[in-house]
Amino acid sequence: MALSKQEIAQRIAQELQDKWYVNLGIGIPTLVANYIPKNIDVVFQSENGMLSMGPFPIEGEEDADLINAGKQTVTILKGGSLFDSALSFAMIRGQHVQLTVLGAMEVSQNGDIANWKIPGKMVKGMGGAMDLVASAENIIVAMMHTDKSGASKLLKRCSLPLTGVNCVKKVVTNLAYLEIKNNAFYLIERAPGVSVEEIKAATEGTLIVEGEIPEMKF
Amino acid sequence: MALSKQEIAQRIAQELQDKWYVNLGIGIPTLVANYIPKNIDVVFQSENGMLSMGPFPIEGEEDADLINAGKQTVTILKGGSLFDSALSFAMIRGQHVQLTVLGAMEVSQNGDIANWKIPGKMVKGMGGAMDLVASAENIIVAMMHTDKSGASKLLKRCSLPLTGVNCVKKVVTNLAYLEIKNNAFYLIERAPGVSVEEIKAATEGTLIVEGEIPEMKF
Amino acid sequence: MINKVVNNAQDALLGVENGMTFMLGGFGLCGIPENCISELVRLGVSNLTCISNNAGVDDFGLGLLLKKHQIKKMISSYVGENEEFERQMLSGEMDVELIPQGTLAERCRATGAGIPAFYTPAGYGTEVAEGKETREFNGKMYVLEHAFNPEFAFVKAWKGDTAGNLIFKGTARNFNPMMAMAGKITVAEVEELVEAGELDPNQIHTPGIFVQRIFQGKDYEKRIEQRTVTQKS
Amino acid sequence: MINKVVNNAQDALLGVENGMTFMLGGFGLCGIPENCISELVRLGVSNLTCISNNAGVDDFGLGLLLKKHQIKKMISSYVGENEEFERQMLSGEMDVELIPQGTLAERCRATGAGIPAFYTPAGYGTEVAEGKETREFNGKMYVLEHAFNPEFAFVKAWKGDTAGNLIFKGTARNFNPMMAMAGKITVAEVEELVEAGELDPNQIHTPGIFVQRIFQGKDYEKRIEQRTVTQKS
Repeated sequence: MALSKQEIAQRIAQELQDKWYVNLGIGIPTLVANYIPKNIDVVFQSENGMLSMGPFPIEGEEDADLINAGKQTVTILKGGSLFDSALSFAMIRGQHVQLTVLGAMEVSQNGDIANWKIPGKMVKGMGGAMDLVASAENIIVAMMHTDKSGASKLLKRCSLPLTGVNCVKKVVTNLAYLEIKNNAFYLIERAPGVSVEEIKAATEGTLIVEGEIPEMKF
Repeated sequence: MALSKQEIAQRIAQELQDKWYVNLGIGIPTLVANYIPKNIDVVFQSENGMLSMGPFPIEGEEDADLINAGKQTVTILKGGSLFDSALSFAMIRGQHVQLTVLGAMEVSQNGDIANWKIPGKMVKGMGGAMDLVASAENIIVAMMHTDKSGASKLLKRCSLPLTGVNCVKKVVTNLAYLEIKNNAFYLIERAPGVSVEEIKAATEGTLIVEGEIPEMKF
Repeated sequence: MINKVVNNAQDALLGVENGMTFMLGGFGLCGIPENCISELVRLGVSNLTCISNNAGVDDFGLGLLLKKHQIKKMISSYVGENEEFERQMLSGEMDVELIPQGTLAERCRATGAGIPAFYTPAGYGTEVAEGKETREFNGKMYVLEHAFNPEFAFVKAWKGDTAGNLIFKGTARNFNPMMAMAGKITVAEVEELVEAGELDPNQIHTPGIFVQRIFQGKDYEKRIEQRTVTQKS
Repeated sequence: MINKVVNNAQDALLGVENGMTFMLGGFGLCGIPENCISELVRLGVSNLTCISNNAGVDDFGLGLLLKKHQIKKMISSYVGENEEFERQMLSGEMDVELIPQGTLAERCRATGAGIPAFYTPAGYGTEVAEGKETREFNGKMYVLEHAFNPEFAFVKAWKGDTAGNLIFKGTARNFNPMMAMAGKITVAEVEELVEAGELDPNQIHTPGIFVQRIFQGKDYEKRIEQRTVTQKS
């Protein structure tokens, strides 16, 4: 069965490594924080100027001066720090953040990503996404494999304005975990109960299937 | 009679204006701080990371962690701030400092300055001088008019490696106060008792003398 | 000590004119110069170019200036959460330049730091880089980005002193320190204005040299855009 | 919280090798990483390239490494006050690159901030600009300067916590924060090491993300180069 948004987040959380600084985008990526493996320490960076971002505050303790990049009230954990936007993006561009997880509207088989603009329709802006994808060594995209009409979002070429080029290395969708290399999507794991055929049918870009493809484990 | 170093500093201090941030170089420029006109407020910037630099500490209160750009122990006044070298030179390059006073080995009539290197002899480095002269809108050079052998230090062209080009606008020497424009030194004031002829004789560069040249007033 | 104190927003905004370019601090509604924005609305200056990470919401922040059609052009990284904004943008009434958030922050800093241009990887290969110079360094492609040239910068701090030194609180710091560096005239409004000497010089976020005018703000709303909480267990 | 604490200078310098490029914080003898320098002397690593604003004095700071001929090249802005240095430089035993202090600071910051290159006015028309690209912006000439690529950065802070957060004191801050950003491995030695949570997150100068290893320093001399005082009146 296809993964829920929570399960996508849960699968991505398995990729976290000890001592990593991690930036989580809005949407599914935010949920990753709920599934950090017990035996590792990671620190969440919020690009509006915080390290060691914690959970939402207890009701009544919200502070208008302490929000995350999604403008939600949050808390800061022990060992955290606060800083300005220039230093925050110095961390990002300077590759001090080990992992970026973000959503996408489209991903192409050469690692391009589009997630900020639908011409004439949605023009909210890229926020920090362009800096993040242009800088991060390690980017995981969390997304649905197809749009509401069933059209694939894993494409030969993106049709929407790009956020970044040749940057995405891993994609976790509701159907599969895929790696991008050699101008193709390599199928690494299937969602439990989802067949390779279903994934093939939902992928417009070149899909490489090598050997037996295991199911994800949770 | 030619000015003492103290008097050169005293003459330069008359150029200070209310609400100016000022960077004073090592040597004669440092002495300018002793002659600030009573009715104005100025703030001294030390490029190693301090605003509102105060006088030397009272004996016994020296702090190894509070020095000026000349590595001397100093104090910090009320309203002061401490910062890193990048922000310090952001202030300087960004023209937030209204006046730079520094020494020179040579100045030329087009406003070039040489004060950091004598090839094969003195190679201590430029410190912050190149940033200061390349950035400041308002630079006053404090220097002796001639070297120990009597050779002019106000030249048609500098012979030593340059610190900056076309940047010096005013020079105060032991003999005179001069402005640099139109590729010449304009004589503005004489040191008390020093004749125009003496200044002419001590100036290798083009010296313009227009009308009666007044003596400096202290 | 050079005293930077003015009485109020009215005095602080002296010299503000139609057609000027402003920087305004804040991220979302967090750390925005509420008093300065109110005064800009009251003055009714128009044809403004505003550089600000976001554009407020319909009835608060820069949304108040939008509603009165005072803004000719917005330079931002993210402008969602604002229907009137979207309407003016899509209808072409207002010009919008969207730039990556890190590029925006760095361009503000460059403006104040006397750096006319720098290279950044953000936006390479996208429409953001169209018409811009690109260049390879160590096998990676970068885009040349330039400093801004704003007449005024309006920032909001938590505490400030009479010498113009500022301390920000929490994530309300965001763009405020770089914008404070960048204004030809920088106006700082603060929640608490104290005498010079009361703030620890070692803890100043923005040294007073960058601030031309400072005033004690009033009636702060400090609205929360997304109130998210954990239920007491 | 990610714990960055190591036991001592010995553990902190694990991986240091001959021929590497290091950044070392400090201005004069103020804010220099005394413990790390001692350990470099003890290790006897040689052929080093050292990026540091100054080169210490004959018997302290980087002067200790110079005396043992461990440094192949110095990149600094000012190297006076050191006779052995001058001897090695003039005799050609050691290579020296002198660069403007503000350019040095900005290049360190650029290194840590993912900015491969930027334009600065400093040094235009001088031998510092020889062989470098120059360019006009708004009628003024600038020089293109590049980021560094150091293996290690050694910095000294006043207080630090187990998460690697640093607070500097007075003018001992100087180059330390930018160099902390720039090291592939950044080692911080501190006068006082405290538990995470003891430092106010709003007052951190260097966030822990930039620091890979931190340790409690010992036996600080904190020498004063020019002891200048005002006599009690």
